[in-house]
Amino acid sequence: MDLRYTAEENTFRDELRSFLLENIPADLRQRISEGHHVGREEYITTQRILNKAGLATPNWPVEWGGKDWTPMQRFIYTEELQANSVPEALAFNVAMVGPVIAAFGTPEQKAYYLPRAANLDDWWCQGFSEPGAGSDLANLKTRAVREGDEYVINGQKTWTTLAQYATWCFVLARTNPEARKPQEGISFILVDMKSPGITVRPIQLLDGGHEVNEVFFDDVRVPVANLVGTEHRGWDCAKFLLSNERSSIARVGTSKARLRKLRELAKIVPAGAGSMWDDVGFRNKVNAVEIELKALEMTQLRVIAAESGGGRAPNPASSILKIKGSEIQQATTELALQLAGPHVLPFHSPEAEIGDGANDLPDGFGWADTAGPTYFNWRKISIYGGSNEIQRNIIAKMVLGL
Amino acid sequence: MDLRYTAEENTFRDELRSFLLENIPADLRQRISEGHHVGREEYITTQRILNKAGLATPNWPVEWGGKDWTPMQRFIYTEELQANSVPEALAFNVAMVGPVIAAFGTPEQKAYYLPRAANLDDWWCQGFSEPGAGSDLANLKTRAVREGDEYVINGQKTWTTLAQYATWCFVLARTNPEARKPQEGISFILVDMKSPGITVRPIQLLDGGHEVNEVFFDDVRVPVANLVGTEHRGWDCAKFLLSNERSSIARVGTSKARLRKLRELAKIVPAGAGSMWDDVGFRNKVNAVEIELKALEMTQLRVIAAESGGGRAPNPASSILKIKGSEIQQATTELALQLAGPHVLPFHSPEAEIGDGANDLPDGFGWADTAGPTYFNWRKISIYGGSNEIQRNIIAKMVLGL
Amino acid sequence: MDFEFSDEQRMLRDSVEKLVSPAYDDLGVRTRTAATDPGFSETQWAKFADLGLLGLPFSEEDGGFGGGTVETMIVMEAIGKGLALEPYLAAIVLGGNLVRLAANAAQREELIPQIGDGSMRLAFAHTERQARYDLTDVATTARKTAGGYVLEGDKSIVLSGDSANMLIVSARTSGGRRDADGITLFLVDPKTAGVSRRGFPTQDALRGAAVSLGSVEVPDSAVLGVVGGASAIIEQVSDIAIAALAAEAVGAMAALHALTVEYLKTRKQFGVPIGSFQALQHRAVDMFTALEQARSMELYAAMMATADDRQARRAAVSGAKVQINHSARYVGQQAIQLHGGIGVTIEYRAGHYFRRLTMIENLFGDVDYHMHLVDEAGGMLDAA
Amino acid sequence: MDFEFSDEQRMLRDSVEKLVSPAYDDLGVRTRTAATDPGFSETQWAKFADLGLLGLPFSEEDGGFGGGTVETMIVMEAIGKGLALEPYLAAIVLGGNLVRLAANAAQREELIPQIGDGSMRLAFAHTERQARYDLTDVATTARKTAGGYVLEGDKSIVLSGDSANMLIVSARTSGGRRDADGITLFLVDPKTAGVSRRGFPTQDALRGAAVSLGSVEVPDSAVLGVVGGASAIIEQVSDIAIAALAAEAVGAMAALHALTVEYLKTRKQFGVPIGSFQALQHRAVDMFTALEQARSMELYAAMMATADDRQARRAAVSGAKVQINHSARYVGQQAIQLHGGIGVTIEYRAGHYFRRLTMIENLFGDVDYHMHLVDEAGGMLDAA
Repeated sequence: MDLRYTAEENTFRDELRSFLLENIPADLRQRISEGHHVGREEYITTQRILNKAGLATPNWPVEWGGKDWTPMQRFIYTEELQANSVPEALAFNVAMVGPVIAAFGTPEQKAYYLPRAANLDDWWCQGFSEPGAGSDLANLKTRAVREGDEYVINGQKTWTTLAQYATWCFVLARTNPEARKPQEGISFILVDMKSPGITVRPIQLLDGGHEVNEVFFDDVRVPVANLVGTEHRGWDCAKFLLSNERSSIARVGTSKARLRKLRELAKIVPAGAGSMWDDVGFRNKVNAVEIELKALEMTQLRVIAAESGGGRAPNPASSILKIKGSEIQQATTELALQLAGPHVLPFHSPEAEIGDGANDLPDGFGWADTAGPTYFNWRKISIYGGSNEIQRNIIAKMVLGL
Repeated sequence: MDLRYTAEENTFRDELRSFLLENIPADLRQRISEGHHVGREEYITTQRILNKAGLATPNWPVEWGGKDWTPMQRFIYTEELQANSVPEALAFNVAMVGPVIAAFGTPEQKAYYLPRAANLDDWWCQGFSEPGAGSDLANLKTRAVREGDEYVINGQKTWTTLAQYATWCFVLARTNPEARKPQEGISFILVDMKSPGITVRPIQLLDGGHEVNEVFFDDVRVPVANLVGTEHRGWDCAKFLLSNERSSIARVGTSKARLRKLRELAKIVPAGAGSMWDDVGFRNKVNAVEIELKALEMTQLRVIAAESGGGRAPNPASSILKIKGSEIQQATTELALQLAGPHVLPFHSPEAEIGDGANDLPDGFGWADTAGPTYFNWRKISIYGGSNEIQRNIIAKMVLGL
Repeated sequence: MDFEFSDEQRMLRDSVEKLVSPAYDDLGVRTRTAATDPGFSETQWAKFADLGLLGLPFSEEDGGFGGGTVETMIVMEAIGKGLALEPYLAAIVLGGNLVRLAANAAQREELIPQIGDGSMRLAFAHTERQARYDLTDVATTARKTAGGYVLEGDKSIVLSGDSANMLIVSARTSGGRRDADGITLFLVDPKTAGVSRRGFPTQDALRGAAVSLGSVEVPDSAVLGVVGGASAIIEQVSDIAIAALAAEAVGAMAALHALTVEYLKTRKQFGVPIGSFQALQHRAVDMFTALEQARSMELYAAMMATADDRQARRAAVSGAKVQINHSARYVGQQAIQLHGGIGVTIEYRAGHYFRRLTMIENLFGDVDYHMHLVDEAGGMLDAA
Repeated sequence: MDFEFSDEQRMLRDSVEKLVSPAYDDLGVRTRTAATDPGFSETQWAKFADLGLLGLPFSEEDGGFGGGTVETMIVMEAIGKGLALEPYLAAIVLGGNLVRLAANAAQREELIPQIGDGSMRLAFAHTERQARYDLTDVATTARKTAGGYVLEGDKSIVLSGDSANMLIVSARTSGGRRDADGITLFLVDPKTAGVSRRGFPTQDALRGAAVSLGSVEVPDSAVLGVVGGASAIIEQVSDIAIAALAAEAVGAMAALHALTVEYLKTRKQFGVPIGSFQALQHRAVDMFTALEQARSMELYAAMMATADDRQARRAAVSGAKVQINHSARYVGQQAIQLHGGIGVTIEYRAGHYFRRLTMIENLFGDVDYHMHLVDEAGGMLDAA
């Protein structure tokens, strides 16, 4: 047992970090570090820089631009992006549709879609969730009826993240209503967002931001060539996709970056005769979160080691990572809320550019605009992707056998 | 609306307090305030002093030595006893069997048992709980079979508090096994603990103290004259008894006394160059509990006001009082645990006399030997009398309609 | 001890609820109203005046309603429950009580009728960037001139300050930045030369303003109260405001909790209402307990907010704010969590309560600030 | 990074568990053993020796096992799981490591064989009443005489000090009561004139002693390590002990959690196992999460407890103790709560784990103490 990073792992981290600091624009990283939303352009800029260096899609098969990395290297990669406030490559392209196409797609589909997804030439969104259905994909309502060499899609998707920017959508739709089991008879279909009959309605979140949408499909015609994998077997693609969505679930790097920022800010936020950082009570709160985070980081590493065939991991620990990870991320937003004090009040749109905030005055309260919105917005972290209550149900059943 | 105590209420409190301070031995109150168990002699001494002054049984009918007090006066009475570390009159006598006999008993039973119970000439214990049954009285196993003018009782009771001192036991036993509903066919019977066939087995608790027992009934013969109320209708007595057991459930006065003591002790417990009270972190913890306690006190007063026909009480709020009251009492034991530091370690029997503690050294750590035992012992507060989980079930159903 | 409302108080509660509850029942109406200046309904404000609510704090001799903290509590609970946009806290609870406590006879005679009929809307320009929650941290200066004063400084967070037509400005006539002595209150018409305001919406869809004072000249008659002696009045009014916010928070929490329980009963998963899941039931119970504990401290704060014993008042009001903040955070967060996805959208009512509760936490002192004051006051055991 | 045990470590784990697990499986045996002097099983202690566990910290050149913090972790986890009564923490983790780090060649040659074969049981007489958790707060004095020292003072909590046949006593040869410099370690035979011990059982059925030193004369050869320079070694050994306690706590928590889950599956209420109630399921899950977080910090502490970078070591070990204490309290309290009545009786195993975990919380620094050290060390972000 040796819990230190190997020399190779450290070199890997150092090289990656210096690449990011040299190549990703500093002002962009600054904005993210201050809690602003990642804008469309920022996604594109970052991902193309990463892709140019072959760093956008490490999780893909090598022949399609992936890296033959160890789970530890992948963890370091994600953590470095997060810890340096570099937006991760768009998950819908890189973590979701890419791997599915690489695994289930035809040679033509791979050749056409994968390079464009890697370079964010196409912007993908996820057509899974539906009103009422929650995360329960099995009782999917959206229909795709085969007519000649086309599918005609009707239905509604919701919580579709950044659909307003999307040029393509990967949709789960029911192609065989007569299937014996509800999850049978579903197909995985690629839909051009420019197709007639698609309407995108924004859903505004508590922070006033536009991040998720409802997407309506009204007689949308899609060539059968856009089917991925076998017809009626889309469930296999979905399961495969969801199983890929784990390694960075704890978002340790993100929380590290936020805590670093909080320490910086506390030193410039005036309080009494000095700064908030002079208040041992506040420092203790920051330190307490850092301790939890260190424990979570070690838990994450144990899971990775287990994936690499090593030791003593809780299983399936990813539910713990989800629960603790969300609690810690949310704790950092509560610390920012306290730091901002009364200056948390002024609101301006999270999409607005830096510099125009009502709060954005020379004496360093510019960041305070994001304290409230981020606190509000991040409540979602313990809700989406299977709420923390669902995660507890999973652990109770799978791990404790209750 | 006027949330101040009336002049009458304040006078009532002041007179009561000075009576207690003048008449209850100071060393006894001191021992209790340091967290020691109330011993047999201490119960008897206190209750007889109270009874002599007509203050042992205020909740009883006036003709049997009760007081015609308002709910507010009863609250002040209990709180003053608790706040001044005066042991309350033995609940089994005063809060439980007494009211039942006064309500359901024959004139002979009242005349014989009530004065003796008031003066603690008889020491009563409660024969309700049975192994396995938990708080669910309906599936009671203990049998009482009528033979001529006797009942023959067989069965086992458990968690019987202070049965080792008891001279009498009020027992719920099944007299009609054929009853249609399980809670029917139960009778409320008074049993002399000296009767042949009774065995008392101590159950030692986490603090090493002997406080509860198992009581075995092996062909115990009891005169039918000891039946209280109607045969087979003991359930009515039990329901009546349990409904009386509420007004001091939050134990606000007890927590006040403990917090006062903690403040005193913190000032004499050395830490660094000064005392624990110099540590603002510790003071904040004490203050935080005091805030919760103040809120609980107001909630308790609202309930009392509602009982007196007043305003805006949560209903049934007594479950809240139980939950919050236990959390706060337990919080005070955690504060004592922290205060004791490494000197919490030495153990000596909670029944031991003051002065012989391993910890009992001139420099003021004498109290520390109760810190651990009280912390361990008081875990029971959130368990007995319907665990806090049960209380939450009750509120969910009764108050929220879930 | 008596927890009963008087008949007058019951009548007040009923009429306020009849006025406030329906107004923003429709979130669309609320959002549109909030988005158009002045950010609330002037018609509704006129109705507040008709009910006499705008004269609530003033004595009957001064033509007011003669109401106290309990009456204010009744109004603010309804405002919290109804998500009202009207600037009652800023104009009446803060502005009105400052006038009541500081103004001389002539000023009362001039101001109170206008406040009461709604034509004068006050805002309290006090908080400065460096001050955080410290009521005596005032860097804005007032330099004496012949016949008046010149005000210089910046006020960063002025509640409802964007549309107020009269400002009460705190400024230093003597002493150092954080001294209790030397603070003076001034009546300042925002149209006065040198006053510039930048209004902003707040996170909870209300309004505020940052106010800059550049060589603002005011006459001696603008002084409100004793020169250099305002801090005791500011602390008193802040305590009244905390009691009022406690009531608004309880109104909001009660509505949010009811909304959540209702959702648990109606929303189905796996074919059963999610309210049948014990873990969610117990969460709803803990929310209820937090709500009732907050309600108890709301009453306690109303009782103590104007108590003469300064130390008892300090512990009581600060202790109440701590409880309110803890309860508001727990009830707010759990309400969103139990609602799931719909809870985090602005199209649903729960989130609006959550946002308001969160801002209330950060007004007039957070938990750490008031824990410090409770400590200074020697804890809660000896508080009445 | 490698979380795998080596083959040797796996063998060690298996043999230790085979030795420790069955020993006090029967609570009756444990209670009787604890009640009769020396409060543990000397036969069992001899088996510890046979396995080489008593020589674990010492280098192979010195005739030891050459084990490090990971090997200690393995032993202590088994001890925690098995509720072992043997004084391994006091005699080997504390005593052994003090000898390893401070003793000169001659002392090592004399002591290590006796420690390893079990004939010498060390105890560390350090904690004093006023010191609380401050390792450098030593009032006991050592006055230099011709050829030796005279020790004066009181040690209030000496773990397993009642039956130890050799004490390592910290005393001040120079400096003020709380100075880091000026502390010296002495080997003191408890039979020396002037040494008086009062042994006591501890809350967790282990043993301790209060030791008084009244003009105790010891020769120069009794000095362990550098005169006046012991505090760095004391801090190092305390960190090793914290890592060891973390392992014992994890062993105890794992066993207690397993016991609780088992109880939830078997105990029935209203005709169904109580483990079918979601609120209790989620509690058991939160216990599991607390356990796994503690396990992670147990490993982290084992990795960092002997790190050269003092600041990184400080943050890591203190951070680990904070996590261990939080997890121990939550897992312990919830285990009792979920067991209900039987949980609070001494006749059931759960309560014994709970008591031990509670005492571990109060050994070598509580949460507040270590939070202070983490703060001094600048937090955890930059820790390796």
